[in-house]
Amino acid sequence: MSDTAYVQLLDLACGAFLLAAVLVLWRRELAVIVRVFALQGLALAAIVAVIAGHDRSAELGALACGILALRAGLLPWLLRRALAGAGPAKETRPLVNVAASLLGAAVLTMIAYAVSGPLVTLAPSPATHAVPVGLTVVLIGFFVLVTRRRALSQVVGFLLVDNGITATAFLTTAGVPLLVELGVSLDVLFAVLVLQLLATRIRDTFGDTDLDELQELHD
Amino acid sequence: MSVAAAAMGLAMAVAAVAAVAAVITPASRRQPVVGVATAVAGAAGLVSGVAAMAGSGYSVALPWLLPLSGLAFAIDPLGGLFVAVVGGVAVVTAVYGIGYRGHGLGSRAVQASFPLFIGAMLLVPAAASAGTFLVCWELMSLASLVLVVTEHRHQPRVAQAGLWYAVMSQLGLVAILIGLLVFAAHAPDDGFGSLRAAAEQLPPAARGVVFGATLAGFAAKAGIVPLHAWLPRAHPEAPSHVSALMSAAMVSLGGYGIVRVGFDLLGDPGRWWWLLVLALGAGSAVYGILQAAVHTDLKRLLAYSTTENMGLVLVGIGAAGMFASAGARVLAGLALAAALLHVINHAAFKALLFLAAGSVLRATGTRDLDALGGLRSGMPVTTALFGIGALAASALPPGTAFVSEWLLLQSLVHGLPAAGTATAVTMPVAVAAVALTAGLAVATFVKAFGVGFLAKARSPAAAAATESPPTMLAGMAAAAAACAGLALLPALLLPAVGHAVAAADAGAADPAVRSAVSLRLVGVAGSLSPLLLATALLAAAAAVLITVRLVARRAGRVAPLWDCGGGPLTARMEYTATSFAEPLQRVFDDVLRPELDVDVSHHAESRYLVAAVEYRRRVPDPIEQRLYRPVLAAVAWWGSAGRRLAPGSVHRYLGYGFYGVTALLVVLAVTR
Amino acid sequence: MSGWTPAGVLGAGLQVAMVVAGAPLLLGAMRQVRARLEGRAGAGIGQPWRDLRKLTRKEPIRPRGTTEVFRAAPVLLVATTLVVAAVGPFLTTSSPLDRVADLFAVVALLTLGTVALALAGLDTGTAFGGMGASREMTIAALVEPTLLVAIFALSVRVGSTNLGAIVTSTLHDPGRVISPVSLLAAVALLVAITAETGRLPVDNPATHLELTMVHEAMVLEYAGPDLALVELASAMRLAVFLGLLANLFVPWGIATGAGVAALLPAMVAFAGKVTLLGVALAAGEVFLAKLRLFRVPELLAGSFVLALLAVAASFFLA
Amino acid sequence: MAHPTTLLLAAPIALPLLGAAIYAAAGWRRGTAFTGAGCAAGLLAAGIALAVRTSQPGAAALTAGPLRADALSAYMLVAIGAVALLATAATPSYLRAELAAGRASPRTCCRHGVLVQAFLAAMALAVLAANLGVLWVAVEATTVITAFLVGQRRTRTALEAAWKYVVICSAGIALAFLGTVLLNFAAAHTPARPGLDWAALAAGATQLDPDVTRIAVALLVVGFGTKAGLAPLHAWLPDAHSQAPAPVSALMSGVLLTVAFYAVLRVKAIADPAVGAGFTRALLAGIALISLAVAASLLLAQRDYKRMLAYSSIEHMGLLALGAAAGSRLAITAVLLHILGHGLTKAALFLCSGRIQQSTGTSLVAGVRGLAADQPVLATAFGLGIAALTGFPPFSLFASELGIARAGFSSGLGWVTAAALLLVLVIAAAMAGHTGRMLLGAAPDRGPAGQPAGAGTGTAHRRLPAGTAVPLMAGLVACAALGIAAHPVHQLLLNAADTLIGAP
Repeated sequence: MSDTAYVQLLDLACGAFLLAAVLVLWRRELAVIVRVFALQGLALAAIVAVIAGHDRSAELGALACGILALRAGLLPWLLRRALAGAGPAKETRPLVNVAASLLGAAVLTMIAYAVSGPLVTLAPSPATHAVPVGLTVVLIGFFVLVTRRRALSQVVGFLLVDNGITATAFLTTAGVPLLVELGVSLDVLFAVLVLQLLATRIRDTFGDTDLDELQELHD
Repeated sequence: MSVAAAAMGLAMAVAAVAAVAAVITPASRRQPVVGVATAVAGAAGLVSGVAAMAGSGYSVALPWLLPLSGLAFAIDPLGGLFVAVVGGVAVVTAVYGIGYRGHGLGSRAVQASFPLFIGAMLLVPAAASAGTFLVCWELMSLASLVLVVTEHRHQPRVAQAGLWYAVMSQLGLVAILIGLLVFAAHAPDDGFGSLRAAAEQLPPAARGVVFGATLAGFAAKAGIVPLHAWLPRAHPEAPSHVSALMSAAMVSLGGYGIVRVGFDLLGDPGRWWWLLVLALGAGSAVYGILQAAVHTDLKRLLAYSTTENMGLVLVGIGAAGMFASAGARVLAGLALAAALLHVINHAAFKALLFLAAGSVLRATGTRDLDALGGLRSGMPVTTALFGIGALAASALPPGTAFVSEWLLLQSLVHGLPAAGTATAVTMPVAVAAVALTAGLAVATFVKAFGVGFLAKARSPAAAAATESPPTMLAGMAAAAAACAGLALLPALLLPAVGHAVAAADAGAADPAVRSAVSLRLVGVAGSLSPLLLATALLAAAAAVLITVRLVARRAGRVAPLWDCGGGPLTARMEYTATSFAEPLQRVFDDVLRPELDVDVSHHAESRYLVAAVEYRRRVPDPIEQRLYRPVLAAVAWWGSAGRRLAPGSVHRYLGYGFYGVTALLVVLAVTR
Repeated sequence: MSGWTPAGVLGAGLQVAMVVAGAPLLLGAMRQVRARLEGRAGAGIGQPWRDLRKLTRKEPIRPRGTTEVFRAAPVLLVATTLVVAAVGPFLTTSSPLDRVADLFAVVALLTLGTVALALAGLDTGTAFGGMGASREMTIAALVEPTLLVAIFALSVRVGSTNLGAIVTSTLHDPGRVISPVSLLAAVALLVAITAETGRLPVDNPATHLELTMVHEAMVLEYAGPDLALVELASAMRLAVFLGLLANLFVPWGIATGAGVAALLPAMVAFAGKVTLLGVALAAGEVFLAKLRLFRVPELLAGSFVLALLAVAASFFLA
Repeated sequence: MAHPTTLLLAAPIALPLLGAAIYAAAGWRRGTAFTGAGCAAGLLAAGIALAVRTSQPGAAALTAGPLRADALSAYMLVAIGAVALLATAATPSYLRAELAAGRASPRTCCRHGVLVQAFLAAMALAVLAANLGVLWVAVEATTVITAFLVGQRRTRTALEAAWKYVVICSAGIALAFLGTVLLNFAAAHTPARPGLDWAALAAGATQLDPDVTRIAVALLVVGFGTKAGLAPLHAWLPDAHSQAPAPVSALMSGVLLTVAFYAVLRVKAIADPAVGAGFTRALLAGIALISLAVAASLLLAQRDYKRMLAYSSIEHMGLLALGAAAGSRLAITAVLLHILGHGLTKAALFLCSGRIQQSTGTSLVAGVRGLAADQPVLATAFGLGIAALTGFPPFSLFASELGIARAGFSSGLGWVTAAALLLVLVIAAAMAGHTGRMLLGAAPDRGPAGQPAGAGTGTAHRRLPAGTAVPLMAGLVACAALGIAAHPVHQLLLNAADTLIGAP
């Protein structure tokens, strides 16, 4: 794979990765959000595949397939299963309206670029140049966690953060050691399982999963 | 193994045994066993203190105790004096405690913390490192807190008093901790030896912080205005022998702290600091006795009188500091000797007064002077002993406090030519403050004794009062003997006080030449012989009695009191404490700001016929109104505002994290 | 100056005798002067002695419900005044009890007498007794600062608060008498003494009107010999205070050396000065009306400021 | 790799897993009730053995595969073991009362046993991990495991607490993982290429690129700070602790917060040589002050005594952060002693509060009146615990707080320490006030069967069962003994501090 093709493919994948995060912020229907999240999993797998191709390492290729299976297949499936039982599939009015959220995303992108300055200067390579994308997705994920009311959109927010970190990991050092990567993925999977179970329990006891009503425990 | 070390070791061992015994022995025999054991511990402490004052010191280090800092003890005559005071008061209160059956006093926790309290207090003056001092100080606070809340089941006010006491003593501890640790930061380790060595090159700012913080902490413990609010709340609610122990011994350790840090460790913090100490002392003296003069609760009156006496001690210490920094070492020695002698005298008569108040409380169940009266018939011994205590406290000649106040006045009076204009202005004002305090003290204790004990009983409880059990009377008698001894033969004590003054390297070795009977001041013309005065008084009284017996030979008879023909006088017509103090309160009403409300209820038929007049008077503590109320209101507002920090919304909690992290990242990016 | 010199002992004895015998006469003289100025015939100088003799012959009364304090108060009152009379620098400066002759001690002893009487007033349990005691203690508490600061002013130049020392140093340096320090201190002490001994304008000794009486209210329950003792004591206190005031500021005529011969002229000088001062006081009282009790603090505050100025003057002008 | 060292290293993880297996298989019966306590005791014993092995000269650290034990991790194991022993020893009597009150079924008790043992295994793994990534995985595993423990009571508030706990902790820990990734990136560009291994990272820390390491360390401190209950993401702690069953709260406060802070200490050991001590000092001092301010603000008008204990944990973690900020050898030793002391006291106090909640039926301060008169032994334990928390002497918290304050003043953090001490004073006053209202006063009038007629529906009888009393008293006595003469632990403390400071 020639360098220019590698750079173009990598930028294409990172672009798609970032676009998916912004789309999660933009759309309000939960079903669409889950589909966009699956797309982002795909884009992430593409990033890893491109790097694997560039470095010609079979282990990275296998990891790309693993990520594809987990983040594009299993997790979206779990979310859809939780969504199926849910009542109105629409995100009620989020704490910060959509326009402000998008502006926020822009600001977060600038912050991510400013912060990842030293990262890029440490080892300037096409992959590290794309690191700010990873950081932006982390910050957008955190923003989704903070502003969306529905339980499931908070889970998607958490998964966005995790996708962003995994992307950063692969873009900087072609991934953390295999043992750690496995552990992290397992933890994320368990976390989503727990959150999904809790979400269904909340729907049974509180009627709907609007998290803003969960304010009985206060000082 | 010097005498002092052996005695202190014995005291600690016996205190520990007493604490263990308190937990083990059954309730019936618990109080006598613990009382005797604590008395022995107190006696050992007394011996150790006196030996230390006579010069037999010791220095022992226990690095394996108290992790990270280790314990170190060393005694010098200055520490010895306070150990002796604590020991003496402990003996008296322990003996008294044997027979004192208050509510909840027999419980294991209370009986165990009594010897621990005394043990901790004996160790405070012997501490030789900042860590040790703070440990013993905190143990003292913890044990005394448990003792203060002994009767919490029976009065809701006790829990409130306990809270005030806990918070104020913690405030004092934090101030002392900051002071000592800032000092220890400039020295290799926190031992007092290395602190003394590092004192010279302490930067002036640090020197100010150290003395300021420790002064605040120790003044809080000594009940000095404006940090005195806990004293009139905690002492009345504590069992009487505990409040005697706190008022006589624990409070004077505040004075010890100021002398130890100001003179011994820090060298000389500077004249303006000593002026502040003197001003605080004078202010507290006048304010304390003014409050005591108008209060009708007997133990609260004695608590405010403790603030007054500690104020006088601080006046002595402040004056000594000013003279020492101006170079007049003889006068400094005299002033400090006066302060230390007043600590001892105050310990004696305040212990006696509180124990007598406890005896009255046990017999009548009330502390309100308006409801007492006529106790002389039911409790003759307690009345006599309270009389001796009142005489001692009111600083009149054959009494105890007169000697130390005379010494204090001598040092202030002769201080004028010694130092510059600052002292020239403060000395007369200080003399005036001490004089006004003495005058008001006389009025206060005439009220306490006259209204409380003489005339007719104003309530059925007072009328039915019976004398206290013998052990309580023994405790009080011992305190009264100490008062009398200190009043008539102070000369025996002055050489020891001189050593303490020299140990604090403030003044001349021995401030007063003394023959067996009188004191003649060194380098300053002034002499007083309390013994000669007392014998002259007795001789004159005897002469008068004899002449009266010779001249008036007719037999006397008992007649009813003059009732202006308006029918028999009832007890309700007597002057109560409120009415006795009414003129004083009217003279000082802009300082005291009393709250008076008089509501007159008229007869239904006509407005001109009065059915009943109700007069209520409350004298709130003005400093509490102006200083503590706003602070407490601010803290309460902070508390209610704080609750909005955790409203329960998960988005708010995540928002804290999100904005925190983004802010941190921006800062990192900007400050590369 | 200390030690038991024969002249000192004799002097002290004579002092006590003079004060005990002379005080009622001084009181009689003052009442006589007052009567004469008010156009009355007056009862003669010896009247107080005649009253004392009458009272001692009466039956001692012990009111029901009072304690030993009530009976001991008059004895203690007289005893304290006797000690002050023996100690004070009235006839000789070398009194045997020199180690007790300290001005703070003298003032405190007299306050002890007042306290005894106040306790007796409270002990009766009647409204009059309580009222008298309460007012007496308030005034005593307010007088104390003036007395002590005035002493402070006197002792600054001398360097000691010992009575003998003050008097001898004033003798050696007569110029000091008319210095502002002494004048201010003298006025302050005069006001304090009128308050302490219960003379007009602070308290009217001649009346039994409950609105105004302070000293009389406390002794209302006394009768017979006890009343005699109280009357004698108040007369002696007046004499002692006037004697102190006289000798501290005008000490001429006092015997200083050890010689016995000097005592006679000293007695004459002492009697003359005290009588003169007493008569002047009595004459002054004719023109004064009693102040309301709550105006007295202002008077005492004024005298306190004078004493404070005396001290300031002694420092800045010395 | 000698066989015994791998066995010794694996034991602390294997034993709890064995316990979990036993509970899963045999369920919660009288016979199996105390296996949890047995496993915890085994963990403690393994910790002590490791401590002895690592304190011998020469054998500074034992490594076996992904696991590595040095003096610091041995000390942490001892701390975990001690607190775990207290909590699991009190669990049977606590669950017996829950079963009697019908708030739990044998199945939930069995799941409680399994999850607690899994939690202990994860914590042991975290402490023995040689690799920062494995540490992260272990800490995240605890979040997942304890989610159901927090929600065990199945009430609305327990569910809410569980959701907040999982979401906030996962978000916070994700930040730590980002920090780990960046640290791995910085490590990849050093000559030694240490990867995420603690020892190699600490050794090669001087070559790490300062700018990248700064960001990584900041994220790691804030991330692990979340699990340690430090400032920005602290809000899960009061909810989780007040809703979780008492033994679980004790474990969370004593073990979970401590292990998270252990991670912060390890990160500081790497950051100081790489970026200079100034950065972590400023960061930790700032976080400490904010945590103390938050704890003080929310304790003043607190109405729930379990939340009061939770906020006091935030306060003590703030104090640990202050000690870490000071950074001198005395400071780190004081911090480590404070970790053990706080763990023991807080475990005892949470067990007390669980018992009080069971006997009075309410967790409100206003609902509990005259406890000293009503249940003297429980009240004495609770009072002594609060006294220990507010820093009264016989307990080790006084010695460690004194050490932290001394280190703070002598390392140039004078003003910060003074401000912290004042905040600690406000907190002590608030807690004394609340405890005073609960303990003192006349005994409440009791119903005929000894049930409290108070606000809540108290189920447990007044007499304190031995099953709860013994662990309570053991915790407080251990803390007092530690405070009087920490002789045996002293040497271990110094070795652990030396591994952190990097002194020889």
